Amino acid sequence: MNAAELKGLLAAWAALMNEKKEWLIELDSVVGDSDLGLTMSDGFAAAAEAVSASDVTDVGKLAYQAGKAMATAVPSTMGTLMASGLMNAGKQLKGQEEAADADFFEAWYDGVQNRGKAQPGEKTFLDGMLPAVQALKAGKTPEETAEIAWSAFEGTKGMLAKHGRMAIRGEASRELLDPGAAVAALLMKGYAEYRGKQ
Amino acid sequence: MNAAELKGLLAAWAALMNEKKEWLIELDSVVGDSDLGLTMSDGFAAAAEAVSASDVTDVGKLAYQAGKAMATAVPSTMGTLMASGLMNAGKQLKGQEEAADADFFEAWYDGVQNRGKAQPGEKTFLDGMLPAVQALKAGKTPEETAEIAWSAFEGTKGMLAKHGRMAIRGEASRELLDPGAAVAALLMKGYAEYRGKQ
Amino acid sequence: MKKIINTPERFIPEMLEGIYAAHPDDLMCVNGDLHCLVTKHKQAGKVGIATGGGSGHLPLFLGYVGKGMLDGCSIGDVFQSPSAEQMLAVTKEIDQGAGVLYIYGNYNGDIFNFDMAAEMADMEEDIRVESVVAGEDVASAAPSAEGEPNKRRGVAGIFFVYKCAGAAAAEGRDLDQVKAAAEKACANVRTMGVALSSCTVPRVGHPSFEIGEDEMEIGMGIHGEPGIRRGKLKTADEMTDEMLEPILSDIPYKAGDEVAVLINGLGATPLEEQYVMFRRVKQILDGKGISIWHTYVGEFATSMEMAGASISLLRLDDELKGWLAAPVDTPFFKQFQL
Amino acid sequence: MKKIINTPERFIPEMLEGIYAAHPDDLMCVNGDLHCLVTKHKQAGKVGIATGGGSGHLPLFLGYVGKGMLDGCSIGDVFQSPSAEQMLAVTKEIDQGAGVLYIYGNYNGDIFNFDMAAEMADMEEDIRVESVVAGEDVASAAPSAEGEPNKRRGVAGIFFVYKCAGAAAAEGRDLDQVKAAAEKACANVRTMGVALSSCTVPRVGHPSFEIGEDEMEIGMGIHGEPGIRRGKLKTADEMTDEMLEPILSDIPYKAGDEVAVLINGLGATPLEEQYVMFRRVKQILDGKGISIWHTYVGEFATSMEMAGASISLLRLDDELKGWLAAPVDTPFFKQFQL
Ligand SMILES: Nc1ncnc2c1ncn2[C@@H]1O[C@H](COP(=O)(O)OP(=O)(O)O)[C@@H](O)[C@H]1O
Ligand SMILES: Nc1ncnc2c1ncn2[C@@H]1O[C@H](COP(=O)(O)OP(=O)(O)O)[C@@H](O)[C@H]1O
Ligand SMILES: [Mg+2]
Ligand SMILES: [Mg+2]
Ligand SMILES: [Mg+2]
Ligand SMILES: [Mg+2]
Repeated sequence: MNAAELKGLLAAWAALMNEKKEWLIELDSVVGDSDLGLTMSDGFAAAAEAVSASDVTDVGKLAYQAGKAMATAVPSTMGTLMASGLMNAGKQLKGQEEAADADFFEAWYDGVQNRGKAQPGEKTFLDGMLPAVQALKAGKTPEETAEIAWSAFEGTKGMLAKHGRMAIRGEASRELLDPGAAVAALLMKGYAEYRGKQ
Repeated sequence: MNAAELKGLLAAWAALMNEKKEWLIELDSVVGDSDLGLTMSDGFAAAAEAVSASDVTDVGKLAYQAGKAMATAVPSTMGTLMASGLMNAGKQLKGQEEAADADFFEAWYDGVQNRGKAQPGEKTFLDGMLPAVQALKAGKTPEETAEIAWSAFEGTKGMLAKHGRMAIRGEASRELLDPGAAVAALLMKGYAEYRGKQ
Repeated sequence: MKKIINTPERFIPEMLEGIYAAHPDDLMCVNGDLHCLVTKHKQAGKVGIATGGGSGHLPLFLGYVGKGMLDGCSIGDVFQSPSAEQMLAVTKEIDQGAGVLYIYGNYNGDIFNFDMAAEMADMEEDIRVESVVAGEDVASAAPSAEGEPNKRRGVAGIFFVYKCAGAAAAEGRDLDQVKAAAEKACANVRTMGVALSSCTVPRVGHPSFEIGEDEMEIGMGIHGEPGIRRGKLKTADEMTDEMLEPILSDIPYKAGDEVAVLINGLGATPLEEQYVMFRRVKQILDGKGISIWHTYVGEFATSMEMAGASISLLRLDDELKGWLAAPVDTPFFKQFQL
Repeated sequence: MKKIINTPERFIPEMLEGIYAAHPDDLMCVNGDLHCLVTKHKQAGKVGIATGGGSGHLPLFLGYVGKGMLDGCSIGDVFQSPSAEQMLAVTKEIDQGAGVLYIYGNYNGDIFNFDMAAEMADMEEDIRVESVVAGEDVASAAPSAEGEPNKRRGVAGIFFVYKCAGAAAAEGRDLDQVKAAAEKACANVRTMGVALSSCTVPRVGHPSFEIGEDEMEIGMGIHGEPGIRRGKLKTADEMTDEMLEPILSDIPYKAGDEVAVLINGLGATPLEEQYVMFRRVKQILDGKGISIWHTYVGEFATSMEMAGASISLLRLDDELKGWLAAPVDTPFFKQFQL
């Protein structure tokens, strides 16, 4: 992944989050405050916009800038977590003009995990993202990875929520899909589509 | 009127106000806060109770005591006005063991007028009471006086209210009967019945 | 009726028990009657100031009893006057030989009882009492002609009257001067309110009036007395414009004048909304060259859980500014020297 | 939705414009961003204290910025965290070289953003930042095991945390000591609330939750988070009993202990009712031999126009009493030396 590709990816994610806005709102409305569709479409739009005209070639610097823009635009739970992911990717990849996709997403995952202190299995974004990162590390294609992320998102049904508003539901949370994991699935879907079009 | 008769009268009024409680509430509820039935029955009960066991023979002192008891028991508009009437009768008749009925009710009227600063024709208690006081002064019987007071009460329909809650209605107040004037009519009715029974 | 109460009958006595229990160093009652509340901080030789009125308006009336403001308050049942005897008990307790000033709102029951109490204080106790009746709600009546009695209701603006008289008394002024301070505040304060919802008197058990889900009433009184106009709920700016205009045209204002502003929440309206309203007041006054010397925002005179707010303006001169600036310390209202 | 607003989108910016306009001598914003609010009264060399959180809780959070309490506050949209960048701007503005303490409530969004801001302050600005997260709502989770993160929501009790840390900072203590003061307050404060009606987030336009005309919810959070039990509306005494019991059993209390009590109105509940509730708190504490050293009653942390109240108890020792007693002067909260 180079700087141009990262810009393209961010633009693709912004478009996808905008397209799936109502779906995310719907998912978040079941237990949350229904803002996830808005924060994700606004957040990725801000991130894409912030770097679109940049001529920085350092992938790390670019990711960091995109993350900061997202943090400023959407200080919600997921907004801040996604920003933390991008900013950590920025820190880890700083100085590189070309980075492995797997490293980029792993750093993203670590940034989110570090910020949110959740563990896999606690029904969060991490549960959609971790299997995807592992798949990429293991050499799966973007296409395959996206399918894995989607199944992982669907697999959050059954998990007991330990974080955020859903945790208040206790055992009743098990029957629900996690909206944050849906964002992980969308990230991978957007990534696969972007790579597929190249 | 001597002390014993004043005690008897107060007891008669207390009984009558209690009997007419719902009717007064009904009248007051049209524009007021519906408390008139309660304040008048509680107020006259307190006044009668305060002097019932007294062996004071000074009509004035007795009226004053009754008035103070009413003031303490029911500090509403009409409660305080009726108390002021009784207390002024007390001041005017102080030192007498026997007073003319007309003087007693005139002093009552003056006490109310002085406290409330209303003028006749402004749709208040005064409009029920003034014709009665004038009738007694002119030598009419208690029976005749009570009928005059009742007609005067009915005559408040048509008047424009200038005091209390009803005044807020402006011109719309004309079509209503004044609850305070109803109390004046009841006072005279109770008085006539008491004298009739003697 | 959704209230945190035990029974409607016990509402006011229990509220009062709570108040004395919460502020034992500052407040006490007279002769065991909870309805007669006085400050524990006596200032020898000071003119005493008493107020009183119905319950349901906290922090009005009793909340202004304390250092720098009032000395005592008699407390009635919800929206009902206390009795003259209770007022007299407070009067006797707070008199320091310099006489007592009554300051209260322009309502029939209160007037009759305070007048009776003043007579009793004079006749039975030889205490000199003067009275100032606050009535500044421009929506409630036209301005009274010279010599005519003021027909206007007293609402939140009475806060300024307490504040100025309280400061004058704390300075050691005599009864006539303290009365003059209160009258000066009355002459310069005007108020207008808006109600968005009703309150419920606990003993009555249903709302005092009906108002539609999309309606407001401009000029409504703090017991639900009808206002000037009922209409569709407007924006904050439109409401404020409609409230401020009659206030500004009731006494002559000119560019360069200074005012104190009081935005008062009626009970259920959040502080956030009160500040939105103040923002517009500031814009309008800026436009007219009237400068705001000090601003109070919050609940100063409520109607239990009524939604709505009122705006009061006090036109200032140096003397009024001096009184406003003085410190106050009551359990319900505190101000450091401005 | 009956609110005094212009449009839902302009609600918070206009509220903030109103606040700066009302208190121009005390408050200012940073870099023209209304959401970054700081005191104008800097105290050289003092540890800076910042808070922040969503709007809709006035006087929480920004209302505690002023002399003797906090130095700055970043302000989010209704019930939404402000951004880390805004927190950083406040941090930079209030740092006097002695470092900055963040005190805020235990909510996901706030935690993530404050943590990010603390990292930025350290990395980008070389400002030492420490954080204390208040979470004292006993209804929201079981007490956390040793070493486990606290899962409880922060509600009105954060007032005591601000008060103690603010006093310690004003005394000139260093960052570690001010943090220790805040932590000590956190360790000793517990809260429980009851909601009688919902509030409405302006942009959402309908009530946040449904609750029957004769229902209450014990333990509900200040954004409408579910509580412990929904049931028929009970008497004030029964409600209070049900709220106080879990507070008193959460940390060990014994006869002779001293506490400060905070009765907090959620928005639409009149002061009168809050005092009825306090009366019962006093009875219960008297019965257990726990003495009340100081009482606060009023609105300290609201949910806009939600009806309901919360009770917070702070268990005291001499050090905490000293901090509580110190004077405070902010536009929203004032206290003379106790
Ligand atoms: N500690 C955490 N770590 C990772 N993801 C989390 C964490 N807490 C919550 N989330 C994710 O955030 C999602 C909700 O995000 P969002 O709607 O922005 O929350 P809110 O509106 O409550 O601020 C959840 O579905 C969950 O996947
Ligand atoms: N100034 C006054 N002088 C004489 N009577 C008055 C005066 N003001 C009001 N009233 C009488 O009081 C009556 C209402 O009494 P009440 O129900 O006790 O009033 P409230 O409940 O408003 O205190 C009116 O019907 C009127 O007759
Ligand atoms: Mg959400
Ligand atoms: Mg959110
Ligand atoms: Mg009545
Ligand atoms: Mg009445």
